[in-house]
Amino acid sequence: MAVTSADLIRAFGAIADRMTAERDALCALDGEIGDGDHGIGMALGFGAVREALDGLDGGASPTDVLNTAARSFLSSVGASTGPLYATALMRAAAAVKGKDGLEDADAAAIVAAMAEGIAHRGKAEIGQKTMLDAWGPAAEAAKSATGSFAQVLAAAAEAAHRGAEGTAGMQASMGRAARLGERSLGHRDPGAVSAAMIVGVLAETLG
Amino acid sequence: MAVTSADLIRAFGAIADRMTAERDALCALDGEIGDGDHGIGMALGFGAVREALDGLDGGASPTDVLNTAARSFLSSVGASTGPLYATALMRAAAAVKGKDGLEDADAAAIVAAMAEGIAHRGKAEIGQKTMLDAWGPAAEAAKSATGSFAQVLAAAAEAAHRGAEGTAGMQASMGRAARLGERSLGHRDPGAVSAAMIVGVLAETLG
Amino acid sequence: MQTKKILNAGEDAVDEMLDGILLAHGDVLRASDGSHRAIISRDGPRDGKVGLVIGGGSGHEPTFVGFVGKGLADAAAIGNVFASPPPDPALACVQEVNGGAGVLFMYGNYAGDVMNFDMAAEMAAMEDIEVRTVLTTDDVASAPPDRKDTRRGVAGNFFIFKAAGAAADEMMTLDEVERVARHANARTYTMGVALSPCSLPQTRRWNFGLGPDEMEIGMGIHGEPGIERGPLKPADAIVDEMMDRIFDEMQAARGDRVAVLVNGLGATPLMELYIMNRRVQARLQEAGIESHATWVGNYCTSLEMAGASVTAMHLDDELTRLIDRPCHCAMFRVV
Amino acid sequence: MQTKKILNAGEDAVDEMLDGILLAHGDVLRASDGSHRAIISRDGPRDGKVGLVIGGGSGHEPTFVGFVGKGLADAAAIGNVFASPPPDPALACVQEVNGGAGVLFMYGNYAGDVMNFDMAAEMAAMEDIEVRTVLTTDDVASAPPDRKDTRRGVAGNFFIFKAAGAAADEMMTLDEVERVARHANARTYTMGVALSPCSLPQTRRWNFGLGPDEMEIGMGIHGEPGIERGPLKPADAIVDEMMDRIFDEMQAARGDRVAVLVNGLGATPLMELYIMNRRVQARLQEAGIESHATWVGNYCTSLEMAGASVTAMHLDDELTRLIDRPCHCAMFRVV
Ligand SMILES: Nc1ncnc2c1ncn2[C@@H]1O[C@H](COP(=O)(O)OP(=O)(O)O)[C@@H](O)[C@H]1O
Ligand SMILES: Nc1ncnc2c1ncn2[C@@H]1O[C@H](COP(=O)(O)OP(=O)(O)O)[C@@H](O)[C@H]1O
Ligand SMILES: [Mg+2]
Ligand SMILES: [Mg+2]
Ligand SMILES: [Mg+2]
Ligand SMILES: [Mg+2]
Repeated sequence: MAVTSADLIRAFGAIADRMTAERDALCALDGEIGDGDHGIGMALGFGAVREALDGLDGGASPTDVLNTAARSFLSSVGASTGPLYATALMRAAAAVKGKDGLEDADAAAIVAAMAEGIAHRGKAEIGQKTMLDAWGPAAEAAKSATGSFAQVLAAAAEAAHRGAEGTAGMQASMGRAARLGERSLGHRDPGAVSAAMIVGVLAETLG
Repeated sequence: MAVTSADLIRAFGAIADRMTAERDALCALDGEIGDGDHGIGMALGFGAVREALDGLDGGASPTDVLNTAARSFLSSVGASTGPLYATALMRAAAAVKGKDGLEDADAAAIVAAMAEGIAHRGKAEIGQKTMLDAWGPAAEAAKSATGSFAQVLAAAAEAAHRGAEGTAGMQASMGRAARLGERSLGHRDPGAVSAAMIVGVLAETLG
Repeated sequence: MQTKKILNAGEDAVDEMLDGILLAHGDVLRASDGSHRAIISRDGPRDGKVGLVIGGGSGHEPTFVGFVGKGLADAAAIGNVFASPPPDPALACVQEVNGGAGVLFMYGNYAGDVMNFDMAAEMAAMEDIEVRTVLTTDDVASAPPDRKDTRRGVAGNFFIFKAAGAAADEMMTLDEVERVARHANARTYTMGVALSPCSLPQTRRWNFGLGPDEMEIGMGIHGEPGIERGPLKPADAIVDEMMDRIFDEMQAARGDRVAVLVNGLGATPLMELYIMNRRVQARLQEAGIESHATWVGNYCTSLEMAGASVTAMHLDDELTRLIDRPCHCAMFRVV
Repeated sequence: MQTKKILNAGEDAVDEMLDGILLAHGDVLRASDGSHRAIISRDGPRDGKVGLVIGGGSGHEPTFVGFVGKGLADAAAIGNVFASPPPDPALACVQEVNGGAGVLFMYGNYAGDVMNFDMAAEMAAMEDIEVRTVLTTDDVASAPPDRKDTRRGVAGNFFIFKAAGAAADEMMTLDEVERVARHANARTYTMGVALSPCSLPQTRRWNFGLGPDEMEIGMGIHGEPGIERGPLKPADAIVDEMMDRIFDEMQAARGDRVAVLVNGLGATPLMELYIMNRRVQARLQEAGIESHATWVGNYCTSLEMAGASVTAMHLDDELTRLIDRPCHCAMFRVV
């Protein structure tokens, strides 16, 4: 078994730490083309996830962990990211349903499920300058990667990072920034940047 | 005849110019220990005086000029300075009643009447850190001075200036600044500073 | 350097605010047992009446919570600052105000709000409560006319909610209340201008920058960039720019009537809003349009942002009746 | 560098504001023929009723003009920004509202206002109209208790005017209205704190400086310095400092009742005011004092100053009745 529920819980804790550390930087990014609160929601949401997971009993399955994370993120955050990440995490939970622990092949399944959940809930497509421009490439890279859980996530993280950087060159057609037209050019999408951080932390902590 | 109605009207014009030039500086002084608007009232008031005097016909006596100035100052300004200068100017008007023009002796009479009017209306005494600390010394100096209209006013201007500078060392016990207690020390009283300017302009323009 | 605010912990700001609101206005408002972020009207929800639920992020007070009360909204779902509430409080609102005639959700058109309220509506459907949704899209600066339905909802919310709330209070059916709400939204036009930024309680940093003599035309009420940035103009010129745009959209004829809202964003004194209103009314008079009713003040704010918006609602007989109908909210009353 | 404001010429700000106010609230207010700076209630002044005239400098809106209307003030004399009105508009107010039962002047205790209103009262006496004066002195920060009568009038005006206006509306005699006004003033206590300065429309410069993490306790509503300057504290600590001082002065017993006003100075969001109210109400509960009614909002402002004040009026049965009595003003209503 590559990854246990305890590993997942540890990974969510590390995401919470990272979001707290990057809170103000993500807010500043959102201030440029949005409403300046992206880091607040991410830090708050993953903080609530960590707290909720602390309360889980020892026998929780990966699916329990992911569903608990989904619910606590949603009800603490709201905003755009709440439904997006809640749906993503619920899809990931469904993708590993019935398992006590995760195998190498589940790495790609989870990342792909996250990307699908976000696309479904947000009705977004690649290229619209949203977090999907990090999660989408991450899912593609994970699906075509081979090797261990960690290696798959490393490939996903790399692709998410490149995807996030690439949003600077996009004109937004979804979310708050869509009303900016050309004025959104030159700024990275905050949701894509935080998504790349999340995939990065997963790669560092799992495997 | 030392001073005609036309001279007085010219002098008020010069006062208006001076107050406009010093408007922001007087506001800044008032900002330190008051509400920051002294220059506005003085510029507005003497601007209104100038306009009202423009409308006077050629036969106006010095008393007419001073009464017109009093009324227009009061109704355009209000504030603390409106009643104070209106009363001062009405007293000055009464002091030269019946005259077609002013003699040398009237210089002291006018300055003294102004000081009395202010003291009466403001119920203020020397040493309380108000405009009376410029007008009071000016009246004393004018009364003991000898010589031409211009010489008397020069003595008054010198005393008004010294009086205004001296207010920096006083603790206010009248007007807005009275509530500051010791915090009013070290700041000149804006009303005393503008009073010294007025007497100074009178000395420069009349005589 | 942190911005200056009267706060305890920034994270507690919204809940502490709601505590303070309930302590001041307990005669009109209460929190739902199901969610302390669901604020319910003590008087208003009743059997057979369509329930009107509004909501959105905090930081716009008195929008939304201040417009809960008899004759206007039955409940408001309250989110974090500038963040849509999650589905839970919206669902709690639905459960509290459902009088068997259905519930209408009304809120500004923002992606986050749409996703969260839609999830709540799906959950309500599972409980066999019919929930419909009307998004407000009055911000004419936020998209061209051919994409009107993608526009943001801003200060015009006030009129649109008021019309729908009055319709529900008149015991119209869900179909009719929805029709009124869509009609009111279609006839309401807002243009705003921002002079200075706001800062979130949690970060206490300015959420955008504006040069010392710049203004931003069409700025959103969360500080989202607007149409263009330019030098600060005199009041009349600013209003003219707003009114030109509103007239363009509204296509009112001489003799038509409007309701007017001159709204402050938070830090702009009433003095400036009334100076703007002088010009708004002059422009209406010039166009032969009657100003039926005028509100001036802080109705839809962006925390401590300086700036203002002008809203015109193009009235017809029905909207006039609904706007005039008495209501009794914690922060707004028509008598 | 000029401060940012939505203005035309700074010199025209007050008159343009009044134009905008009359255009918005022409149903409630009109200007006197005798002076366009004398704003008269359309409903209220009547034969046999004591006329209540309030007034002072502009820049505190909705104080004073917003409190003119049936059940509150009959007229307001309007000065330039932060400057007492001259005698003329005050006299015009007297002439307009005189119903043969005498007129009461009420305004904040400032040297300029006293001199100008006194001159107007002398002029009214020459027309055989009896005018009495009650100065408001609710700002507990502005002088120690032994010089209570030298204190400034600030946000507590709102309660004091309200009580006197209701008394006049009840057709009390001039003696009685004067007694009520003095009684209301003696039982009303305000403490304020400023976080940032304001700027006058004519100069557009900040009228005082405050360090980036400083606040000024007891600052006057024209930016006059207060008791002390110190580091900005959390909301609860600020409120505690205010309430300690108010409790000290008020000497209320357990079971006593108060009316509360949490007032914003102009640029402080409602969110912060309600967070303050939460603590105000907690302190009252702790002291066993009943909060009979609470108002939260911008009632007495200093242009765009950031900051807030807390006012408590120590009620008795008569004051409770008068505070509860309906009134209908342009910017304030009790129903
Ligand atoms: N419809 C959508 N689909 C996918 N991602 C979206 C969508 N709308 C917004 N986002 C993402 O959400 C981010 C903004 O999140 P956040 O600032 O937390 O929410 P809000 O916009 O409500 O303030 C954007 O940067 C974008 O990546
Ligand atoms: N009672 C008084 N007697 C004499 N002078 C006074 C009195 N009260 C105020 N002043 C003068 O008025 C000046 C303030 O004028 P101004 O700023 O125009 O009025 P306000 O205080 O109404 O804003 C003070 O500096 C002081 O010189
Ligand atoms: Mg955001
Ligand atoms: Mg002053
Ligand atoms: Mg947001
Ligand atoms: Mg003043």
